[in-house]
Formats: sequence, structure tokens, C-alpha cells
Amino acid sequence: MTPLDSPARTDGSTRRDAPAFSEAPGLVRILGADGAIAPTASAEPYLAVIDALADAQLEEFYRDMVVIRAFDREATNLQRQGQLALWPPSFGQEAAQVGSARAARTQDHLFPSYREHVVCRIRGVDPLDIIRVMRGVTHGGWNPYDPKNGNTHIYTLVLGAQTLHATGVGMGLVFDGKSGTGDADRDEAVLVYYGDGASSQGDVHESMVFAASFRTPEVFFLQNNQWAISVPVATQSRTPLVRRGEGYGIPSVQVDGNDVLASYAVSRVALDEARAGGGPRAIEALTYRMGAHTTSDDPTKYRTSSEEESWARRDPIARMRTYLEGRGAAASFFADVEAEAHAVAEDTRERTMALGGIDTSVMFDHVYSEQHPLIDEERRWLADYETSFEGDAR
Amino acid sequence: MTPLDSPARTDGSTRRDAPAFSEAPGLVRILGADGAIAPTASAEPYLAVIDALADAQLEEFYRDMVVIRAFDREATNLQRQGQLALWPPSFGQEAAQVGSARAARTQDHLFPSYREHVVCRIRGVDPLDIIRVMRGVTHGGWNPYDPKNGNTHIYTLVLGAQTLHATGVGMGLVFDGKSGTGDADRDEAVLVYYGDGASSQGDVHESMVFAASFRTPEVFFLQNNQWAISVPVATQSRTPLVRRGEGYGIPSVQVDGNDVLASYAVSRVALDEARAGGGPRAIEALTYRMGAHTTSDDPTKYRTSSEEESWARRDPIARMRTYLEGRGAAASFFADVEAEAHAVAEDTRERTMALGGIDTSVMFDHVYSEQHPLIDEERRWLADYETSFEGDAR
Amino acid sequence: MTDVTEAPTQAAAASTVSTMPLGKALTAGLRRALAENDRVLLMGEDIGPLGGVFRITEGLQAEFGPQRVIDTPLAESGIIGTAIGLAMGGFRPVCEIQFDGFVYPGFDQITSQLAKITNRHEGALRMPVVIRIPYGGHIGAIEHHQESPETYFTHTPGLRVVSPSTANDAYWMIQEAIASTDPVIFLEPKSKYWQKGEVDTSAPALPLHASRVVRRGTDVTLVGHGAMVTTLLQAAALAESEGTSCEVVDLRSLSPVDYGPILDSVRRTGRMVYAQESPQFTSLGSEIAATVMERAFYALEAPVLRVSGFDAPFPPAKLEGLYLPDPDRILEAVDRTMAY
Amino acid sequence: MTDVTEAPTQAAAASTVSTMPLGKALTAGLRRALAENDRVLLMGEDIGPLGGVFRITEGLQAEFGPQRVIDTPLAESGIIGTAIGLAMGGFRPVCEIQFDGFVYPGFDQITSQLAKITNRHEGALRMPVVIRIPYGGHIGAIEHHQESPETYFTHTPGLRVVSPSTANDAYWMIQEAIASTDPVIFLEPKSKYWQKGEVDTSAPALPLHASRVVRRGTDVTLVGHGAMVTTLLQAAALAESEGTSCEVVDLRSLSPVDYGPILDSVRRTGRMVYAQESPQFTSLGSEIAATVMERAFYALEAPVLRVSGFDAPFPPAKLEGLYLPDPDRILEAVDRTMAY
Ligand SMILES: Cc1ncc(C[n+]2csc(CCOP(=O)(O)OP(=O)(O)O)c2C)c(N)n1
Ligand SMILES: Cc1ncc(C[n+]2csc(CCOP(=O)(O)OP(=O)(O)O)c2C)c(N)n1
Ligand SMILES: [Mg+2]
Ligand SMILES: [Mg+2]
Repeated sequence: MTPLDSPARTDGSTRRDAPAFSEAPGLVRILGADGAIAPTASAEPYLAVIDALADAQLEEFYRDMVVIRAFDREATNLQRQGQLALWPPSFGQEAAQVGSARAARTQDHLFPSYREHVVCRIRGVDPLDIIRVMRGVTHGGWNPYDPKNGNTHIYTLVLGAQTLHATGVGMGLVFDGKSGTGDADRDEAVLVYYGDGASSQGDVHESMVFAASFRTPEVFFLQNNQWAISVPVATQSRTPLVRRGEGYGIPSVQVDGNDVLASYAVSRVALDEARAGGGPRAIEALTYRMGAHTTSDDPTKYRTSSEEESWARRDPIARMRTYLEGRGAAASFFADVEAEAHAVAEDTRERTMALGGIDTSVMFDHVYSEQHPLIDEERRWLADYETSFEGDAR
Repeated sequence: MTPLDSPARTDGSTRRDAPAFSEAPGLVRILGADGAIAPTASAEPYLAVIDALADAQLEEFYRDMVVIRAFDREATNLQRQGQLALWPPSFGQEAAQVGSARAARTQDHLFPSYREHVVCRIRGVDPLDIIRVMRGVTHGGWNPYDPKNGNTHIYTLVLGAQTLHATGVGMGLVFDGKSGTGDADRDEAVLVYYGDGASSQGDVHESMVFAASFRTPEVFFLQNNQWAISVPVATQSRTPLVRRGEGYGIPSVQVDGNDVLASYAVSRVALDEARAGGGPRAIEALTYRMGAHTTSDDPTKYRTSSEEESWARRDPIARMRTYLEGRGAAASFFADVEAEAHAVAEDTRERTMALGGIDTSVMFDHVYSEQHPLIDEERRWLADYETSFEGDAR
Repeated sequence: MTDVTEAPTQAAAASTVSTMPLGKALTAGLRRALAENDRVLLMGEDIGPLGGVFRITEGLQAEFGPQRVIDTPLAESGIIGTAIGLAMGGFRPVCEIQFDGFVYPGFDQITSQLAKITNRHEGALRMPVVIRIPYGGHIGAIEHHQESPETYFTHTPGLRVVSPSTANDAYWMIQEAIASTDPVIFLEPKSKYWQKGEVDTSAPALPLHASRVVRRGTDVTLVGHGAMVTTLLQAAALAESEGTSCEVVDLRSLSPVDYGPILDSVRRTGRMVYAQESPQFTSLGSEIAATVMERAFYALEAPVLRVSGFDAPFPPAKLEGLYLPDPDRILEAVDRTMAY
Repeated sequence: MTDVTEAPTQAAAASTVSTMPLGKALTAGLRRALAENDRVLLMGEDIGPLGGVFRITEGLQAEFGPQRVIDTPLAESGIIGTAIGLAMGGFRPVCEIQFDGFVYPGFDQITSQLAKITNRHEGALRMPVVIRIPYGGHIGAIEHHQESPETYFTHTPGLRVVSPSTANDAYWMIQEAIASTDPVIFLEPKSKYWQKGEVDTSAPALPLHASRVVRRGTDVTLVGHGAMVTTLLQAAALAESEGTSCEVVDLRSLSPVDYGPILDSVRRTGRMVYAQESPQFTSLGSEIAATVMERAFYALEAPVLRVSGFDAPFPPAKLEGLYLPDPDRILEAVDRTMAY
């Protein structure tokens, strides 16, 4: 047998390190792992975007990250205590998510995958709606087009499927002339999230084909968190995933996804280029899932603690904190953020415990939006059947 | 509404020219349209491969092309005369197909799409087996692993599906150590064909993902014939399709597919690199479907005669003929080839007319390879039912 | 039944009846839907300048422009998936799948997305998407071009599935399907594209989800859809000459099924034969047989019999005559049911 | 029935019976198949170091190496499509689909390729590919993780579809499925992975495509597969306490269906209830009801009744108890059939 050099195949039988931080030439990083501004060469064009940010905005990035981490930890605990069926932690990916979501404008349309809790929160979605999905009382959780939810779509659990929906929305924007008019405050764009594992799905490919063909105002935001459950990214691609987009002629950039400033800047520029009529853009954000895949997962089966530790040293929150401290943020600011995070976690716990049951009608009421005889019959049958038990011991 | 610049959308309502011969920097061409050796810069590394060819081989390329064109024309006629349900002409694509198929070694595994008549013939498949498929008397036509068929798989009509089968065969070669041993005469490789339209299918993407991941000894051979029925290649991609492979880290090359020498050389090198353990390779061959998509098609609905004429000037056969003439090939050689082409066409016609019907048993005998009660029952029922008509007027 | 008030109903002056092939009636229905609602758009492979391989969209891109009649890249999952996004953006996309056998690459987007998105959003999003699929045999074509995939869709909650068998139904049902706020799989009996019939453009005869008795009879009820309706009528005519009176019901709607006219008929005849081109095992025909037997148990003199394509892949074209139910095979079943 | 002589049959010494959960019996069956035939390989998402999300392949990669137990890229069409290629190369791939709801992206490769390749090649190529799918509800999981997609496969000629309900069947049926030269969809009732049972490793009790009477009774025949078998047995026990004697048949093979034991039972009881988790409309249950009514028409005192998941998408987990047939709903149908 041929000696195989594939990490997918040779390291398979034991735990393994993900390949080293797979930086491609052209990686955009602004904030070093030590929290100091240390732009890579490719970051130069983006520095002005960061310079334009007010202190309040920088602090908001930090606040977003800290608060969601507290929420995420609380949700994980709630699952452990039997309150949720499952929880997919966002732990470690806060900078990629906050940077990109904060870069979107109000009128933009966002399509998360299923781990973008802070993206939803930033856009106005009540995180309890995510909790409700994972508790098993709803499949959706919220109405994307209720103005309070900031055009943020619900989670899609079939990996990659949402990329096509996003591209379809983008095609509609083109057909309706809602982008490319030159007015950045009104032109609409689409931002779609997916993972390194999902990138292998045919749907992601077809989405890029359609996006390039119709020149949708769309940003493909790939969070490469190094793992698809237990499978390292090298199994999905032996070349940096950022190159994938280039194959469609989609201008693409790789960013340090644990650097919230860089994530913000590249997303902001890409979204604005797309909304201005420049066609789709792709971003690969290098980050790390610091926790388990979900609460059902056991990462010790497939990765090493040394790998986890090496990424802990690149924690996006610590990095931003050091930076803000260096800029002279007040101790009271950090205390305030801690307090808010604590409060949000508390609130999450309380409201989760107070969540009611689920109405039976959810099963039948929305299978079709128009009347349907079979559904009517089954609804009626079930109601009669349930009634037949009233006052019955069985 | 935004003014749209997409050929897919702005030229849609009338006939349109396909974009000019979409050459990318790096195009490999050896034989100019005028039949003179005029290598592009990128062709330099391939010249030695051509220099090594004997006159007999060069003449064989020419013979292959001429003979298949005669066969293809005859099959088209047979369809017109009601002998076949359909015929997909290979007219115009002979150089891409002959060059690549002649580059494969005996032990290689070939997966055509559904238009690679000469590929099949070169590998030993009786072209009448293709005729039988298009006549509606069989779905398959031949056994790929009958030694006489040179490991050539049958046509796959669901576009792109065969690319995954090819990659699976390639994975098997890796697992079995049947490639990468360093013995080019024994190491096996896989050659898979698909079109510019098919390139948009998710399966082609997943195939490249798996091929790159498992480093299959495989060459992806894309015939970009400018059209997917009525849809120009620009709708599938705004950037040369050769770039697609690079997105997976698959070394890729664009070749003038109407130049049989260049097609041979790039295929030969790619196959040998793949078989040596170098992983997959991709080739985009620029060519043109000079005829209709199939006998059911009417190209006048969607493309201009000026476009057709411009490609007629790049006819792969004329080009090679001029080259051979320039090298001093004898007039008797050309006469001989014409005679053979004529004979093959005649033979095709005669054998087609002599084709028998189809045995009913084909419907049931191979649905499963092992016994199956429902099939047995239906087979029995049908036999009884047919018997009941015996001696009956109905 | 679907509320059809959304369908265009304005009365036209003078004669509103003309004769045209079923395929051209579809074109006319699509044209009217495009004209009356500028959120309607058509998308698919080769539907623009070529007008589709069956020419159903012929002339429509020239008339409505390339943003309303859209040639897409060659990818079925992409077509369905982006249609979903377009519907999210308020469009009413009508997708053409080129042939029955090419719908499967889009199956996940149909089954797990299109069919379930309204339910997943608890009604907050609607999916007025139509998927047109030319289906069925009788055209002597190569593999994947003659299949009857209806059961895969009827088994999927959230989808509506319909199939017209006449030009008039084709004209109206396509418009009603487009007007529906739910996803509709619109199965076009491709072998009947050239079958002419009268089209009355003044008002639809029936709601989208109603079945229809197309021939009255007293001995046996014959039920089917699409191209099979013609076959059933031929069988009924032959049966009549042999002394058996058959009632024929055109299903029209495959999901939901309008059982009213079927049960009404079976209660009178006591016998029923269902005909379909698709394989029989776990098919729409199985459902209808099981349900009719359940609901009309005491009325039945014989089990409901099914005449179907065999449980084998659609064979090479030269065998299609053997595979597809024809009047003789239906009569054989009629004879069998009469023998009970 | 499949010829089972290809399955391992060597008699072992001493006791060959041990108790283990159904999931571990699958692991043991896979291990034995890997050990006995080096052309067998397992492929799928996360089946290597993790051992699969349900740990069915736990330890197998360590034992057989990463070329026999293969973590693939995350793409179902890719998994099935390359498995087809591997089968062309003489391997016997066993694919794991992580959850029922994730099989649809691979649907084209299953339906138009895997199921039809042997037929297309007129027997010259064989497709000994097994697709393992954990299916069904009862585990309180989120969307796409609790579905019962069997009908999509049983309706597809060329596929065999089976589902074990006991540890012993799990151990043997997975080996028989791997030994089959036809593609087999192997549906694993995921809620029963932890249900213990005796496994006798000396010889299989029944061929792969045989159904089995698991409880004798005289009044009503109850039929189902997978997790439903437990529910049917519970219902039968309750019915007995209420004076009704139920026979229970475990289908085991969903395609083909072994009608022998079912018809034999129904001819004795005159009544039948079929239970399944999947939606009812055009389902496997419809087929079995229609066929049993057709073949045992005169023996039936009542129509065959079906108890199914509703014709709605699988609901949020907190409603699954309402959606899934439970012993009470089966008893309700038993009562109804007894009332005829
Ligand atoms: C089509 C499909 N196949 C399989 C799964 C099961 N699954 C859920 S998450 C996951 C891994 C996803 O990895 P990635 O895309 O990298 O996202 P991440 O979990 O790292 O955020 C898998 C295999 C799924 N949800 N959808
Ligand atoms: C999945 C699928 N969708 C649609 C079709 C119908 N169809 C057959 S050939 C064709 C165009 C193919 O174009 P291309 O891949 O460029 O190959 P070419 O015909 O140019 O050789 C189409 C749309 C098909 N065969 N398979
Ligand atoms: Mg990941
Ligand atoms: Mg082409």
C-alpha cells in the first residue's frame, strides 16, 4: 500500500493536532495575539476602516464578545441540567462573528448557520429564541422579517443549504434594484455564514456559481474553526479554503478570525463592495472552536489538549481586552461589561426556566399556509382522540 | 433596475455570441489554427512529449478524428431516419477527445460523459454499443470491465454524477496501492470527462473535494465547448473554468481543445503525474460544439452563424491535416483515412439496420443481482399476461 | 380545497374559448401569470432564448425580459435553493426542471427546505414556489427522461402536487399553482403536450385540488392522473364495447387527494382500478387503494386493484410499451375486479 | 429471499450467546465483516477517532486502520458517489449517514445511480454498497434528527431496505446486508441503540428479507418495524389485559416485504393494524395495507388500519410524544378494527 500523507487518513486512528494555523499569504490581521496593533502587509488597506472607529464602537465589540460568551456558557449549563436538548457553543469564535455582524448595515440580510449566537443578538434577535430551538419547543425561533430581528434568518441545520437561500435573496436584490445604486446607506447586501465542514457540500458550490453568475451583492463568510465535529479541516481541503472562492472569480480574503478588528474591517469592505454592485465576495476567517462541537460531543476523542491550549493563547476576548487596556479603557468599563454579562446569563437562566410548554397546534397549523383537507382531518382526529382521554386514567 | 452586464441576462432575449474564445494566461497550444507549430509560452514544457511521437501516432490521431466524424455524421442521419431516439453529436470536439483518450494508458479507467464517442472507440468499445443506447434498446451498452472495452465506463446522463464514481475508483486505486508505485506502465490512473454546463453541479465540486483530500490519481477533463444546450459558458462562470480546480489546490491547465497535439500532451503529462502519486489534475479544453446539442436541438434559436463560422475556421481536423501535409504525409494516407471513415459509416448503418429488438427479460433480470420476490412475481405475471394474448386478435 | 379567489377571474368579453395543445395552454397560462403579477418569475435551464426543450416558455423571455424569464446555471439544487431565497424576497418563482429524472439533485432543497420552511417559520414566511416537471413516458426517450416521480413528493408533507390532463386544466392549474402561497410540484404529462383541447380563458372550471369525474359509468371506477387519464378513457370505451360500464375520475390533485368524487363513485360501483405509470411499491396508488378500502370497506365488492409501471427502473425505450399501463392492462384488471 | 450462504456461518465452540445493546451488536457485526473480508470498508462523517456520533464504529479505525474506516469530507452525495466508484473497484463500502434528515443531499446518487447501476449495466456491474442510517424519533432531538425516510427508498426499484429491531438481528442483518451484492439501505432504530438483547454469534436466526412473528395472538395482527416493534409489543400486552389477543409481526425487511407471515396471520385474525413513525400519505404502510387487502380480501373482517406519524414535518421534540404512535394510539386502532 502507498504510504499516505493525508491527515485525513494517516492520523486517523489516534487523536491528532489540526494542522498549524493555516495562514495563506495575504492573511489580514490587525491585532496581534498579544493585543498590540501589528498589521500584516495585507492589512494595510483596511487600517483606515479601523481608524475611523470611535472608542464606543471598539468597546461595543468587546462587550458583544464578553456578553455572548457568558450567555453561551449559561446555555451550555442549562443543557447539562436537562433544560435543552442540545447546545452548540460559540466559545472561541466571538471575534469572527462580532466583527462581521457589526460590519453589516441595518438593511442587510444575514443568514447564520447554527452557531452564530452573537450575530443574532447583535441584529436584535432575542437569544432566548435560540434557546427555544435547542429546547425543542420550536424549529425556527423567530421571524426574520419582523423588524426587531434585523433581517436575520433562522438557523439552518442541513449544512450549506442556507447559502443558496442567501444567494436567492441576493438575486432578488439585483432584480429589484435594491443594491448597486451607490447609496451605501440604502443599498442592501447579504451576509451568509458557513463552516469549514459545510464548505464541502455541493450546495455551497452551486451557491457560489449562482452568486458569481448573477453578481449578487453577497459576502460568503466561512468560519474555519479547524474542525467539523471530529474531522480536521485538512480533510475538506489541502489548500487554504480562501482559494475556493477565487475559483469562481469571487474576490476572496483570509482574515484572522480571532481578531475582531480585522474581522470587522474585511467584512465592512467586502459588504460595501458587494452592495455597491461589485458582485460577491468571500472571506475565510481562521478561528477555533474552543469548546465541544455540541454538548453531545467529546473533543478528547479526537484532538489534543496541547492544540486547545495553543488556541487558548489566541483567545479573541483576551486579545481585545489587552488592546483596549492599552488604549486606556477604564477599569469601570470592564467591570460594567462583566456585570452586564452576568445579568444576561442570569436573565437567560430565569427566562429559560420560565419557558412554557408548546402548543399542540404548532404541529399542524403551518404545514401549509392555505387550507389542506388531510391536515384538517388529522388535526380533528387528534383533538377528538385527546378528548377521549379526558377524565380517563390511561 | 440595475443595468446588468451578465451575458446570462442581458443577451438573453435574442441569439447571442458566446464570449470570445476565453483564453486565460497559460493556455497551452502547440498547433496554430493554420496548422503550423506555434507553441504558446506555456506549451514549452510539453513540446518534448510531442517530439517523442512517431509519425504513425500522429497519423493515428488524425485517423481517429476523421473516422469518428464520419461515424457521428452517420449516426445523426440514422436518427433523422427514425432509427435512433436521439443522437448527441461530437462534431467539433474530436481533438480534445482524441488527444486525451490517446494519452491514457491501457490500464487507466475512463469515465465519459455522454458525447465522447471517439474516446470509447479508441478504448475498444464498439461504437454500435453507443448506437444501441441511443436507439433505446439498452441503458448501458457495454461492460466497462470486459477487457475489450478498455476499462471504459458507460455514459452517465445525470450531469456530473460520473465524476464522483471516477473519484471513488481513484480512491480504490490508492487504497489498493495500484498507483504511485513509480511504474508508469502499471500504475493506474482515472480520466473523467464532463462539460462546462456540468461543472456547475454540486457533484463535480464534491468530486474535486474528495479527489484532493484522498489524492486520487485522477485527471478531470472539462470540455468547455462554449454551450450547455442554449446557455453560454459565461452563465456557468465569469472566470475561466480552469481556475475552478485551483480552488481545491488541484494543479490545472487550460488547453486549446481543438489542437490534438496540445490535448494529447497536457493529458499525457497530467495522467502520468497523477499516476505517479502526485494527486489529481484538472484540464480545461477550449473547444466548440459545431453541431446541435442533440438531434432534438435547434442552435439557430440561441447562437449566431457568425459564431459558428468563426469556430469552423478552427476546425480541429482541418488543422491537423494541414500540419500532417506540412510534414509530408502522403496523399495516399489521406485517401486511406477517407476510405476507412466511409467504411466505418457504412458498417454503422448496416449494423444499425440489422439491430434486432430487445428481449423483455431486460426489464426484470438485472434490477437486483440476487433473487427478489416482487420482481419474480411481476415477471411471472407479465409472462402469463402475454401468454393470454396468444392466438388472440387483441 | 384551495381558495381560488387569488387566481385571475376577470370575465373576458365575447368568446373566450379556443383550441390549443396542452403545452401551448401552459405557455398561455404562464404568460398570463407573468403579465398579471410582476413578482412572478420563471427560472431554469434553457428556458430563455430556446424556450425550454419542450418550448413551453417559448417567446416569454423576449416578452418579459431576462430578469423575469431566467436561464440559470446548470444545477438543480441551485435552482430550487435560490428560488427559495427569491421567495423570501417576495418573488413567486416558477422553476422548470428539464426532465423528471433530473429533479433528484435538488431533492434536499425540495424536501428539507422548500417543503418545510413555512412550517419551520410557524407561518411567518411563505413559499409560493412552483416546480414544473415534465414527467412520464410514451415519448420513446433515453434513460431518466420518462420517469414518474410523484410519490417522492406526495410523501413529503408541506408540498402540494398536481397534474393537469387537459389543455384547459393546464392553462388554469398553472395559474392557480402560481397563485398558491404554498409550494406546488406541477407535473406536466409530457406526452400530452401536443394533445389539443379547448381552453376557456374566462374562468377556471374547478379549484386546483379538486378531482373530476370525466366519464360516467356504473360497474367499475377507474382513477388516474396525467397521461393515464387518456389511457383510462380508452379502456373505458373498450370495456363498454364488452359490456362493462366504467366511470373515470381524473385525480388532478395528487396531494392532497380529493377523495369525495372517488368515494362517491366507488360507493356506487363497488369496484375500482387505479392506474399509474410509476412503480407500484409504496406509491400514490398504494395510498389511494388503502384509503379507499378503509373508507368504503363495506361498499367494495372487490379489492381496489392497481395497474402500474413495474417495480423496475423505467426500461429502455423500446420496452416502454410493455412497462406502461395500456388499455389492455387496465381491462385485465377490470376483468379481475369484475370476477370477484 | 437472499441467499445467505455468503454470510459467515462457521459454528463457534462453547457458548456463542451474550447480552449487549443493539448499538454494540452493530459494532460487533461490523467488526466481524471487516475482519472476514478485507474488501469491506466503512466510510462517513466522524466515524474514525470519534467512532460516529452514536459510537457505532467505536474502536474500528484503531483496529482496522484509516483505509478501512474512513473519515470523509462532509458531503453526502460525495460519500455515496465515491462509494459507488469504490464498489466498481471491487470494494464493499458501508456508508454511514449521520442522521436520517441528512441523507437527502445524496438522494440523486442513491436513486439515479446506486439503485440503477446494476440494471443499467445489465448485471455486468454489481453494487454491494450498504448505507447505514440511524432513523426515527424518541430521542428528543432537534429538527432533521428524528425522521423516518424509508418510503423514499422502498419506492425506488433496485434498493433493498431493511431494519433490525433486536440486538441479534442487528448483529446478523448488518453482516447479511454487507454480504448482499445489491445495495442495501440499512435503517437503524436509533432510539433502540441502548436496548439490550441476546446475541448468538453462531448462526443467523433468519434470512435478511424474512419477516418474523414475535408474538402469537388470535384477534388482530399488528405489523411494524424498527422501534415500532417495541411499541406494538407494549400495545399487545395492554390489549391482552383488556381481553384482545394480538399477534405481532416484525417486518425486518421493508423492501422486499415478506408477506408470507403477514398474510398467514391475517387469514387467521381477519384484522390488521400497521404502525410506523413516518408520515402516512403514500407510505410503506399504505403499500402493505393495500396489498394485504388485495390478497386477503375475503379473509378481512375490517379494513387494514394504519397508525402513523402525522402528515406534517416531524415536530419540535417536545411534541414528539404526540406525533409518534404510542401503545394507546395503536390500541385505539385495535378497538376500531374490533368494532367492525
Ligand atoms: C448535510 C448535513 N450533513 C451532516 C450534518 C451533521 N453535522 C452537523 S454539524 C457538523 C459539522 C459541521 O462542521 P462545520 O461546517 O465546520 O461547522 P462547525 O460545527 O465547525 O461550526 C455535522 C457533520 C448536517 N447537519 N448536515
Ligand atoms: C442533472 C441534469 N440536469 C439536466 C440535464 C439535461 N441536460 C442534458 S445535456 C445538458 C447540457 C450539458 O451541457 P455541458 O455540460 O456543457 O455538456 P455539452 O452538452 O456541452 O457536451 C442538459 C442541461 C441532465 N442531463 N442532467
Ligand atoms: Mg468547523
Ligand atoms: Mg458544453
